[in-house]
Amino acid sequence: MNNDKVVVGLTGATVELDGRCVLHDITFDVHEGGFVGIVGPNGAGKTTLMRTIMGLVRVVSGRVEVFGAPPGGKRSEAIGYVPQRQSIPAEFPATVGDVVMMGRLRQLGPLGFPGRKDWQRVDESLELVGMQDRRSRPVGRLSGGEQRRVMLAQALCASTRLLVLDEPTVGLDLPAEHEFYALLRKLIRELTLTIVAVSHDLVAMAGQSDELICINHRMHIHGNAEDVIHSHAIREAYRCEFDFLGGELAHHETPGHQHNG
Amino acid sequence: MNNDKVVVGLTGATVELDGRCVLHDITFDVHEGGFVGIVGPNGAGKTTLMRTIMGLVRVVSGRVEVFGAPPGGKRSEAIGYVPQRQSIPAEFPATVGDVVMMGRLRQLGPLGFPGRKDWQRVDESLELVGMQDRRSRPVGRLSGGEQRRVMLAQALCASTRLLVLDEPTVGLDLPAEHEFYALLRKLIRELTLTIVAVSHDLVAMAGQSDELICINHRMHIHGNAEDVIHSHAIREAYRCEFDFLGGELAHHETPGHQHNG
Amino acid sequence: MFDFAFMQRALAAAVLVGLLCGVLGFFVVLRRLAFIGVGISHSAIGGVAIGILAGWNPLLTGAFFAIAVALGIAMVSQSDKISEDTVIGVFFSGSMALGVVLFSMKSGYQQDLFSYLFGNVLAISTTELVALGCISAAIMAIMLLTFKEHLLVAFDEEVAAAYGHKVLGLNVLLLVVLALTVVIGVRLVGLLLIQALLVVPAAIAALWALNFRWQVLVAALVGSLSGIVGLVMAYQFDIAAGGSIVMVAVALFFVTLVVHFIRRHFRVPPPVP
Amino acid sequence: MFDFAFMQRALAAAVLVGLLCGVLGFFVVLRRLAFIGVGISHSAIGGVAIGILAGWNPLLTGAFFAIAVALGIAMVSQSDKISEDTVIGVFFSGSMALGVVLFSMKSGYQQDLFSYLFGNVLAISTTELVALGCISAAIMAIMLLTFKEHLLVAFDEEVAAAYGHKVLGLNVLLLVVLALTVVIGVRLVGLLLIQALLVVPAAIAALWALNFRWQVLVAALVGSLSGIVGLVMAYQFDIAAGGSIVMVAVALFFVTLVVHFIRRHFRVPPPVP
Amino acid sequence: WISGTPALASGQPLNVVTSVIPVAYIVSELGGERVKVDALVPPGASPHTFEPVPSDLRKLARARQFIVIGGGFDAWSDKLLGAAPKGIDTLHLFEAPNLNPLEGEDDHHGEEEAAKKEDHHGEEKVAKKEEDHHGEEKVAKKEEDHHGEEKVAKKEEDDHSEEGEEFNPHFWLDPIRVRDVLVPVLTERLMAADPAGKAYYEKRRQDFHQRLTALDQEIRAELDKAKTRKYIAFHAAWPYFAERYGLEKVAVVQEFGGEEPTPREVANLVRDARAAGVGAILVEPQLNPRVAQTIAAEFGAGTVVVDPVGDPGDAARDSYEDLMRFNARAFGQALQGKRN
Ligand SMILES: Nc1ncnc2c1ncn2[C@@H]1O[C@H](COP(=O)(O)OP(=O)(O)OP(=O)(O)O)[C@@H](O)[C@H]1O
Ligand SMILES: Nc1ncnc2c1ncn2[C@@H]1O[C@H](COP(=O)(O)OP(=O)(O)OP(=O)(O)O)[C@@H](O)[C@H]1O
Ligand SMILES: [Mg+2]
Ligand SMILES: [Mg+2]
Ligand SMILES: [Zn+2]
Repeated sequence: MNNDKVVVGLTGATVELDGRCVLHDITFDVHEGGFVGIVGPNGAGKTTLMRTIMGLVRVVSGRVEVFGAPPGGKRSEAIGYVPQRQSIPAEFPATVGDVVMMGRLRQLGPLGFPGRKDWQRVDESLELVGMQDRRSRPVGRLSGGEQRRVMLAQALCASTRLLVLDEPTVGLDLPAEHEFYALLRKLIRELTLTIVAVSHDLVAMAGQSDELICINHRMHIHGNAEDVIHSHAIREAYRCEFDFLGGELAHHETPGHQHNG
Repeated sequence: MNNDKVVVGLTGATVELDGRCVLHDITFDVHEGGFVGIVGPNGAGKTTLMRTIMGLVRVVSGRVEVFGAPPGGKRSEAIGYVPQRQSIPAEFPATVGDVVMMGRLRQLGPLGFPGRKDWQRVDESLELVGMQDRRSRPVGRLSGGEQRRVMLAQALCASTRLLVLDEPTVGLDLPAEHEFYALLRKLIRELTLTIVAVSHDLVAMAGQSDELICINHRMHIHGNAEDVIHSHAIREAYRCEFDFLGGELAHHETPGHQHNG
Repeated sequence: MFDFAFMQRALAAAVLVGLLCGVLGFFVVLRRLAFIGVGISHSAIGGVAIGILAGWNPLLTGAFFAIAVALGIAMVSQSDKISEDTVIGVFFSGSMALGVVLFSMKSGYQQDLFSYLFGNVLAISTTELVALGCISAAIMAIMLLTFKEHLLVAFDEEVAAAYGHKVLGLNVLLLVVLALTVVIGVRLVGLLLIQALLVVPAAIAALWALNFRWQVLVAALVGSLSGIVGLVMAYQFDIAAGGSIVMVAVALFFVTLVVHFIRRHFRVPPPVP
Repeated sequence: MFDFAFMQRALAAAVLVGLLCGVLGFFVVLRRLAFIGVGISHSAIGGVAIGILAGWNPLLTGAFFAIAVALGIAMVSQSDKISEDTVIGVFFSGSMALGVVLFSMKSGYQQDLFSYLFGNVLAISTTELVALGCISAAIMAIMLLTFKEHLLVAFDEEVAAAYGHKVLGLNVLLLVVLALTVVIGVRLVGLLLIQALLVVPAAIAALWALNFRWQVLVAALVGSLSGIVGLVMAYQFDIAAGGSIVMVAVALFFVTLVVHFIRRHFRVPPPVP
Repeated sequence: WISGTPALASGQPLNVVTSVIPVAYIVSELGGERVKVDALVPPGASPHTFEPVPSDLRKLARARQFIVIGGGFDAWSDKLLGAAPKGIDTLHLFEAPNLNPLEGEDDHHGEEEAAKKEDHHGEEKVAKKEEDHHGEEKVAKKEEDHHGEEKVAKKEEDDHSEEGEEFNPHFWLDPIRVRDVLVPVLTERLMAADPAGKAYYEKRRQDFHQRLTALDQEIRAELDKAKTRKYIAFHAAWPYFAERYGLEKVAVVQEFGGEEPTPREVANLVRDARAAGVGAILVEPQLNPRVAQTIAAEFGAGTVVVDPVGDPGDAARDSYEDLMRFNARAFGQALQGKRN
């Protein structure tokens, strides 16, 4: 599934926010067609990592490259992005279709008028997330999960080469979540799409992704999903014990248990 | 665990938003010390149901009673509430402790100055969600999951009689989620707290709650969690097939599959 | 009534300004910049005072100052610590104070600083009308070309930046275009008209909760319609023209509000999805 | 310098207004109401015109009108279709237009409508000072008693309503208190001073990103300090007092901005957690 | 209590503050070296941007005499007066006997009100005399009530303020009214404040009286050369001047500075101007001429600058006589009619 082309590459990336070191010396590569899951406890810096890849925060040291160039540059390729926090104003005057189309703005012609092909793409994206019948509803009036799906469709509309997803399935109902993962697998297979995704659902992530990276400010482990989930390093990152038996997870406090102090 | 006192009672509640019928003829009671889970697909009206219980939307027909009175009334008792959508402005000038204290405002004296006891309560709430060491951090600068915990602590600080939780564990990491459910169980046991909670995590909900209610605009089923999860009604509400085997869930599309059209 | 050349010009100017402000007003209301008109026009006062003291053309220095202030607003509000309206408020206060202080240092009898800036829709000359037309056309073209980008920025700055749009650049563009419209418009047709037409028609459109295409269209139509009806009424009832135009727009706003209220409480389904 | 009675009174008024506006300004900046000062004061124009035409006291009708407008703003912006600033903008335009139209119907030589409303910090009389003191104290007391509730509403209206707070009531209270402060303050110390002190000190405080307790304190201190320094400078350099006070506050704002920028880019840890 | 004013220390000039420049011009003609006169507030300044500087207030604080137009015209000085020390002696020119202020431009307000006003003034004079015995405080209070902005809704005050708002304050633009009404009142006031200079003031009064008579003749001569008697002013500053020299107002662009004209007014103005063959609209340096220029262009005319107020910084307008000569020349130019 993986080939040698590096789509996202971080080398010793260190990020500070407000004088606080949030990410320290993060190094990993994502290869074309790869699906890398990022896990870690709350406040570990996962969102900050995604924002670094999108060029929304700068590293204070180290290097970040996306498609071989620093992110956020002029001619950088379109990346599909689903941010973690998203609150759509209840009165935003656009339909679901319009919002999904916004993901494609940079690919439109100079006058910015979407053609038939573009609308077709929007329809496809909406269908992939099961929202084709909501296309002309005002986006602000959707339920939380529905809005989440719209943002996914927007990301899919923006790029079929690289998706950066920050807790993409949060708020989705169970069938939708399963369909979404099935969709990602299909896209990776058919389009050699590359995916970096954050999730708290360790079980789902382990089942879906090729590689898992566990961080808590610094990288604790990077490797095959199965290995990671049973490694000691993940316990260290979360500072507690897991028990993955038959997909069920039991949680035992370790002595001196404390979250990412 | 249940006794006969009805804490939340809905009788034929029907809600319209923007001329669209979102909830139709919802009837159920929540007894003191009960833990009722609400499930349903995206856009089913779960959030609307929670907002109805909190008195934030009015029913067009039917009746809603909380502690024997219509919600939102003058002397209605404090209810802990965690809304689904919450975006805390990044620059909101209050610490985590201040925000948690805001849940207790109505219980403070006429001058609104919190006493030692109130701060103690805040500390307790924060400890319950594992955020005691973040108490004096500005709330806008927390990660998504950390903010979620703060809102939980606020709800716990507001009331120890009734909590209304809209996807409370979304964005929490696994240990935090488990601790949170353990906490709820403890509160129900010790304080006869009553809980109404929405979640997409059918497995967790079935494991934690006494009763499950499955809605998709109207009520599809209400009963014992085990029964509900294996009933035909839940498949009907979601319009697809589930397969709960060992906690894992497989999803098969049924012919004519379509989400809550 | 329209056989007077000044009435013809006033009509043309009102319709033009109504169209232009309708389009820009959509973003003004969406981005909560309702006081950009008052803010920018009053900010020009500092520049006017400098111009008078230095013996330059106060109109030019005022306009430069206003555009510099717009750039400053875009820069300062980039840090998300304080919102755009607060930054506008600070610049507004600062520029006015500068104007007042500089002016208090000059002795002798002077025109009021504001009189340099304020115009009247009845007093527009043919040259000015042509200039207004050209500038309106240029601004409309710019805004229509970058409309979707501006909409995305209004939707979510973070997502816009992630998709590689120059958020700062777009914000600068919007504020400079607004500043230009305000300084020129205030000079030609008066503050009251510009400020009102930037807010009221777009607010009416927002009340209908329509898609942005309809909102822009409704705002532009309401703006120019108010211009026509207001001018006719001003002539008929012998009242001030600018005030009359604004009153028509505000009356439409309250009618919309009542309709909106009735629709809500008697649950008539909305007209447009 | 302070042996002149007018300077003593100006000093007292500036400090009082600085304190009051600092406290209220915190909410003005937090809730994005930066133009409430300009909006409310100009909205009073409609009332002034009615007063003059009806032969009533224009000041009283103006003040009533301003408070009615504040109530209207609270009511209309309750529907979340349009934001508060837009509603203020509509009322601002409507009232000004009403004033202009009514006034154009009256013939004969008239004062400028605004001159009824605007005052000056150097011209405050002892009675007015006492009145200002009493009203400031009352408003401060009200705001401090309901401070936390207002903060919760600013944090999240939905959560506030869920916890049983009367969100509409609190919004009405805030706007009416602001309207009172503005109409009285503008009359006594002038629009420039009130508008600036409602925004600039609170914006400075917000730039420090402090806890709300510190923000309110810093805003109140910066407000009154600007008053003292500004007055001394006005006397020393013989420049307009209101302008000078505002200039001091705005200068402090830019100093803060530079410090903020340096701190960001050279990563000095923040002073207060 | 005027007589109670303490005598001047020798060698120190009498400090007089006036609200507007032209009154200061007149006072300085009368006071000469014995009086130091300052004008305080430029009328027409927008309350948005006008602010006095501390030295203005200092002047007011040191002044013995404060001379304002009154009647709500110089609202700014009224407001400042509230801050002035209580001992200051204020003169409201608009209450001067025999002033016969014109009732705005509005004819149908008629004599009824004029009569009312006379009554009212009569009353007030009596009241003033009484007050002499009751000391300063009551006077100050009374004055403030009347003309300050704190118009307590007393019946009498209402009555007064309403009428006050309608009179036209530009009576200084008629040299004969100045000679016969203002000069005596002002001289009397100076004499009362500075009894030691009585003879000095009397001499200057007589001198100025003669010069004003000559000025009147000069203006008359200038205007007699004009082709028409019809003029269009920018704002309603010239009714006294017009009445004196037999001019006829066609229209004004703005009733007062800053007011927005209605379309009908502009249309009528254009129509009347065409019919009357008016060649120029009079504009004023204190008001933005743009509206007038556009309207003048509408009927093919130009604009001519007149100045109702004066400017101490401009040698052509730095005394009352120069100012009036400047205006007479400007009117003469404007009344040449249309050059066809
Ligand atoms: N303000 C509103 N006006 C009109 N329709 C609305 C409004 N809010 C929600 N809706 C619609 O009502 C339905 C129910 O919304 P609700 O938010 O209650 O769903 P939900 O069950 O909470 O979904 P989710 O699981 O995605 O959060 C949805 O179809 C949504 O589009
Ligand atoms: N703008 C900011 N300024 C200062 N600190 C910040 C800022 N944003 C986030 N942080 C801090 O940086 C750390 C990492 O935040 P981040 O949002 O990346 O966490 P996360 O791993 O995404 O957590 P979660 O799972 O809860 O979403 C947290 O401790 C947070 O408090
Ligand atoms: Mg995150
Ligand atoms: Mg929901
Ligand atoms: Zn203004």
